[in-house]
Amino acid sequence: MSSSGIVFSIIAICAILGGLMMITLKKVMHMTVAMILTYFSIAALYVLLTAEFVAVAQVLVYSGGITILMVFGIMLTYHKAENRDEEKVSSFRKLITFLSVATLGIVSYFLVAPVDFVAEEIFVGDHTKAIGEILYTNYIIPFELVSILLLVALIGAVLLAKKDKEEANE
Amino acid sequence: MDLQTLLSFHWDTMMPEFIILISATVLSLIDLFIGRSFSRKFFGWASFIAVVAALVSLISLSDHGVTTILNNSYVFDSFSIVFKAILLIGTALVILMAISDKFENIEEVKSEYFYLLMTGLLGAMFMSSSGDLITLFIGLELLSISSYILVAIRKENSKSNEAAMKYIINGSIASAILLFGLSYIYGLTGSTDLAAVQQIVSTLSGTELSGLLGLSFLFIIVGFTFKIAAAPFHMWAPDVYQGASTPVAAFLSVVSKSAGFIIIIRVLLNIYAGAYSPDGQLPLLINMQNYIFTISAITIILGNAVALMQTNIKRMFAYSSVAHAGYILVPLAAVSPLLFENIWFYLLAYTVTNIGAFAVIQYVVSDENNENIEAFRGLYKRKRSMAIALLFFLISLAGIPGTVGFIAKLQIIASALANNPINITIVVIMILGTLVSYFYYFRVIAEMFFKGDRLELQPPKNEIPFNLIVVIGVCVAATIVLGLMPNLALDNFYKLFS
Amino acid sequence: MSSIPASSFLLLAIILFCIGLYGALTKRNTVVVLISIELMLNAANINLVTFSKYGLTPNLTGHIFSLFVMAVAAAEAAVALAILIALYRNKPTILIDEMDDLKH
Amino acid sequence: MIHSAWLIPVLPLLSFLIVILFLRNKPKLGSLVANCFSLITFILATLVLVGRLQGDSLLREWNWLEVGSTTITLGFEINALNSLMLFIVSFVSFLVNVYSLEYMEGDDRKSIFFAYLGLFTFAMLALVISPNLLQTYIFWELVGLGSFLLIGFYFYKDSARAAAKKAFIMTRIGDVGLLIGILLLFTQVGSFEYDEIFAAVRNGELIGSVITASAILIFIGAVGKSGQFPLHTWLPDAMEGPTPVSALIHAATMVAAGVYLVAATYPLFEVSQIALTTVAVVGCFTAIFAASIGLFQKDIKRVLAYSTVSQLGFMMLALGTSGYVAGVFHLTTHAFFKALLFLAAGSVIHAVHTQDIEEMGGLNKRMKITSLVFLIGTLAISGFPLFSGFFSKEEILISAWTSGNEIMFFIALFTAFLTSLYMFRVYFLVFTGETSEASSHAKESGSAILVPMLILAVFAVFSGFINTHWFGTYLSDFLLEDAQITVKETHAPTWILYAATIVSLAGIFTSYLLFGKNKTKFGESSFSKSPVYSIVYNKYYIDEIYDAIVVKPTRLFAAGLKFIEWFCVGGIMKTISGCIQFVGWIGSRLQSGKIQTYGTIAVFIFALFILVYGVTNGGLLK
Repeated sequence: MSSSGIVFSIIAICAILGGLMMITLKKVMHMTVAMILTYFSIAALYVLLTAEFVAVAQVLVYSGGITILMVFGIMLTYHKAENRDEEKVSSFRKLITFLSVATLGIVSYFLVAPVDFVAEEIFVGDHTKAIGEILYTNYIIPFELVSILLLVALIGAVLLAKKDKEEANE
Repeated sequence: MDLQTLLSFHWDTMMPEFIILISATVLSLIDLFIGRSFSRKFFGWASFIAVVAALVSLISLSDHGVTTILNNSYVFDSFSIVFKAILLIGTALVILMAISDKFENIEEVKSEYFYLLMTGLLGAMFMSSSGDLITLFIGLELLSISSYILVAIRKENSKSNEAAMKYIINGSIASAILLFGLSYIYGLTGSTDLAAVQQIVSTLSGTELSGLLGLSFLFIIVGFTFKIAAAPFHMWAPDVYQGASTPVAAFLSVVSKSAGFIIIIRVLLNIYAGAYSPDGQLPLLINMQNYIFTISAITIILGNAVALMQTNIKRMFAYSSVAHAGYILVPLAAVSPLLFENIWFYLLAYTVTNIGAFAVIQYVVSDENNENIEAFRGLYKRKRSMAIALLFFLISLAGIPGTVGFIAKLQIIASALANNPINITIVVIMILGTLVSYFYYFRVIAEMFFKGDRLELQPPKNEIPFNLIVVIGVCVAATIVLGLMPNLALDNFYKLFS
Repeated sequence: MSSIPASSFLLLAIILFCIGLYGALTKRNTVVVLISIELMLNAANINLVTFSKYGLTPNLTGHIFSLFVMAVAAAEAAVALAILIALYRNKPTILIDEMDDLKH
Repeated sequence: MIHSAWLIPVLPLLSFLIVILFLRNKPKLGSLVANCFSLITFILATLVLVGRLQGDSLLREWNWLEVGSTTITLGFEINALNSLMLFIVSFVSFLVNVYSLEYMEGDDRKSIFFAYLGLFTFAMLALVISPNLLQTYIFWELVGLGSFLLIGFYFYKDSARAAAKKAFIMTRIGDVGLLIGILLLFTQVGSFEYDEIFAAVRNGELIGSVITASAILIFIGAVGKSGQFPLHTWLPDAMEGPTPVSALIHAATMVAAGVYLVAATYPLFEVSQIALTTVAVVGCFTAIFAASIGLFQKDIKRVLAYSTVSQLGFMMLALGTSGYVAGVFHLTTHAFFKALLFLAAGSVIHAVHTQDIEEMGGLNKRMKITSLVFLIGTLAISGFPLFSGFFSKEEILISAWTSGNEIMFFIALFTAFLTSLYMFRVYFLVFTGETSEASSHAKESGSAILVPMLILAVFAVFSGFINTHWFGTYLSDFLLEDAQITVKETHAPTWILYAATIVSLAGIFTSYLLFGKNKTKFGESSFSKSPVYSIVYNKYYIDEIYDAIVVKPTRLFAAGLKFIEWFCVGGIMKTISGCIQFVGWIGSRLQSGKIQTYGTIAVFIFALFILVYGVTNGGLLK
């Protein structure tokens, strides 16, 4: 195995381990930490795939933004019930879910396995600049659309999460 | 690419989108800056006017010819015109409904309501007018996120919160599944431009990669069934319709569902009709027909059977709308050659009848403060016009001759059978489903016309608001006129496609 | 670098997708469910970035797509948490299976 | 005149719209307007019939809808069969309108009643002149809707509501069969037009199994509408509607629509022996089945309802044994005498305010004209010689015999006996004997009720003469002129005529012994228990014999049939609705309100899809 193969294996194991820990750990905070591990591993994977800009964005958006958002969510809704045993979920449903997800994964793997594309150096030079150029020319419409989407999400989040004044006065 | 090239595109074809975008933005800014005490009553009418203006500009553009902007990011063709028209009509009617929406006697309608409806509409319009997977996906998400917030907008109400929670979690799972499928499409073709994708997939014949292409089909179709509320991703619909306010439920069941069908047609036909199946024989779409068939059959059976059990009128309509999604999938399952017009006309029919029905429901439910079917008891004696209007909508939904619903069903059945007699199976399921639907539609009719003691009935507390009169009037007229003279609509359709 | 076959990346994506899906369907805490869904979206992103490098015609579109997905994911997460907070105000629970007033 | 035949259905529609929109609260004016329209419709229909008698058939069509390359047309057609039907329907409808003027007096929804009559008449007339199956189907449904409204007219009664709902649903089941049949033909022929379908059949473009299947599916539609076994149960319940409605819908027109449909699509049935046999067997079974139940009913309208079912069975039997003319002929005469019987029954009910025949009696002294016309109707339905029913029933017996199916012939013969037995039972119990308490205050109805009945009585007596072997087979010649069917020359043995006469008279005589002389009432626990001192010994003896050889076996037979009805029909219905309910129950149980359950179900189905795909297409097993 080449050195890059070893690196990939380590990253992959970290990512999967983080994912598994996230769904097996009991405490919500521990889960969040496991999640950060996965997000960082994925960012490292992007670096391996020479997608530095995406990797940085991954770290900023996921490991930074979304994680903090989630932590805030946990804090704001902190409740003793959160540590109640996870076993209450019907084990039958867990089994069905597990079987379905496993089937899905295995079949998908067999269909994905024949993909034997070889890697090519897609772009020599500054990725970030190239991305920026494409984003502002070819993809200007979805880009603007995303800005509206973020605006909507902003308005929506404020609207839903804020307390109405009347209520606050009571 | 320089500014010159950018400006050389026919941006004027985006006029309807610009109108919606600008008015939504302006309204949100006004909402931000005017004082709290300032009445926001005019928001509804303003946004209604904006949507109508967009519709007018769309019609005025109708002979513009096919235009694409920036590698199919935006496509202006006959397909997008006719389907956008449905979205605009649907949203205009929903906005009119929303103007007088009341909940637990809170008079003031939330101002956010209107610009969120408009941004949702904007997303839906991009879904019908884009030939690029990224834009389509963003459009879908814009519609979804606006809808999530709209469902949650009655935030004092725990039912509404719960409905929104169900909606967003199921929706996010569905869009993750969809996105996973789309990523394979990108992977196999190296492009997100549907025209390019279409070209490349046809070269994939016989290779092992077409197995993966089929897999992506399953991911994508299952992801989309969420948006159209078809099995297996239909279960959110009843809970969400019940929890959401009535205009929002109407929006979800009509505009959002239509947008779902539009994107299904766009994506599936473009990608899979030209691709080869793993055995290298038929177009992949024919090969995958059985899955659409199964989805359609389960949806029809389940939607109708469970609707029988309902006592809440909005839940009943939710299941009925699930069943209708099943009917609209029939042309896809049958791969009938008249797929576009069948689906288009059915969506048009469904839009006018279902919004009309929801408008009546909104009035009765808020007047009685009761969402159960009993709220309609003796409506014929209490408010005759409402009962008669709802009667028309119900018989149109049930597909009884003389109404637009009948023509729509007839077209689907006739063209499915004309294409291939083997489709009789799905047609029979559809007809039997319709038969079952008579039972629950007629339960409401019986409740309105046959039940209720004259002496016990209370006259309605509120007059019918003007905006609802407009909505119901338009819908009744469309239901009957298009039922008798469907060519009024179909001729326009053909004119654009010829 | 090229010694890593494309299918390894794709397999990793599938595994993460499945973990995310399983978590989204079985965890009781709503916040964890949301995190799991993010993981599913991440899996799709891995696919996109992989195909940007390995593919018939490698190009940057995959990177762009994944950036858009991140934006969407962030928006979705924000709205979902806002809804959760609104819900929590009316009914103090974040256990997802206790949100079952609307049924049948 | 014949070119403006499209006006015939339009006029009742106008009447409906005018009355419901403007004259809702003006019962006098509303009913008058409806009557005027009805009269004009009738005159037009008569003119069209005359025009057709002198001229040729006519077909006019306009394009309505284009589905791809298929054009769907709307239009109208006048041929021998439907010009006759137009006449019958508009005639009975007009008389019923006149009759209702008095009968519905005092009802505060009188106008609405007349409006509904208009709607119904419109649908029925439009059904009759349809030149294609699709249009037929559209109005077929509308007829169902009209009858739904009329049966449920007294909607404040629970039983009326239930009956309306039952009628609608039961006939809908038939309609689904019809629709599938129509669509099956459409897939094969590519058209809904009668002419094109018949041409395809003639040219052998359709394979036999398709013809058989579509014919049987169309027949299922007819079974629903014409109240044939096993979908007959709605018809007796439909008697909850006002009596004039029963006369119009459940005697003369709507229920005849099924028979009409089979007649109109006869070229299809003709080439399929299986389809014909199905029609014959169902008709024959329904005839005897309904007759035996009719014998034991106490409600006058229910007796008439069962007799309608039975007579419709006769018509189906005729059609199924290649007696095209016989079927249509009986349809014609039956329309007159059954409408007459219902109207007369309505007159009685109007006078005595009960529907129980065992509470009536001796009305012939108080209601002379009603009694007379009822007697005429009874004689006609019983096939008394020279009355209309005599000729048409004879035709049916002949066609049953010449088709070579002796068993059906004898069943039909026995049913004819039962018919006169139970119809005269009604006559004797209601009109003869001592005046009962309920009848003691009865007064003869007014002229608006009597005149229509008298007109119908004339038709009930004489309408048989349009097709006899003595004076000429006018109807037969007329119908066969442009019906696209092949006619088999038949030589009927003359003894059938005598057999029919004897059977009819025997039925009347038995009925006289049982009910005329002795007033046997089935309501009492058994008639062997009837007080010995009140009757002479040997009469009692006769009673015993009749009891043993006629009444008891028939009753047993009826009980057996009732059981079959309950078990098969009810069982099948229950199973189907049970299945649907079960699916619904499962579906709503799964709808547990838990978000993740929804997701799990979706992912489960998704995984199944993927598994199936992987195994079949994906080559996972290779």
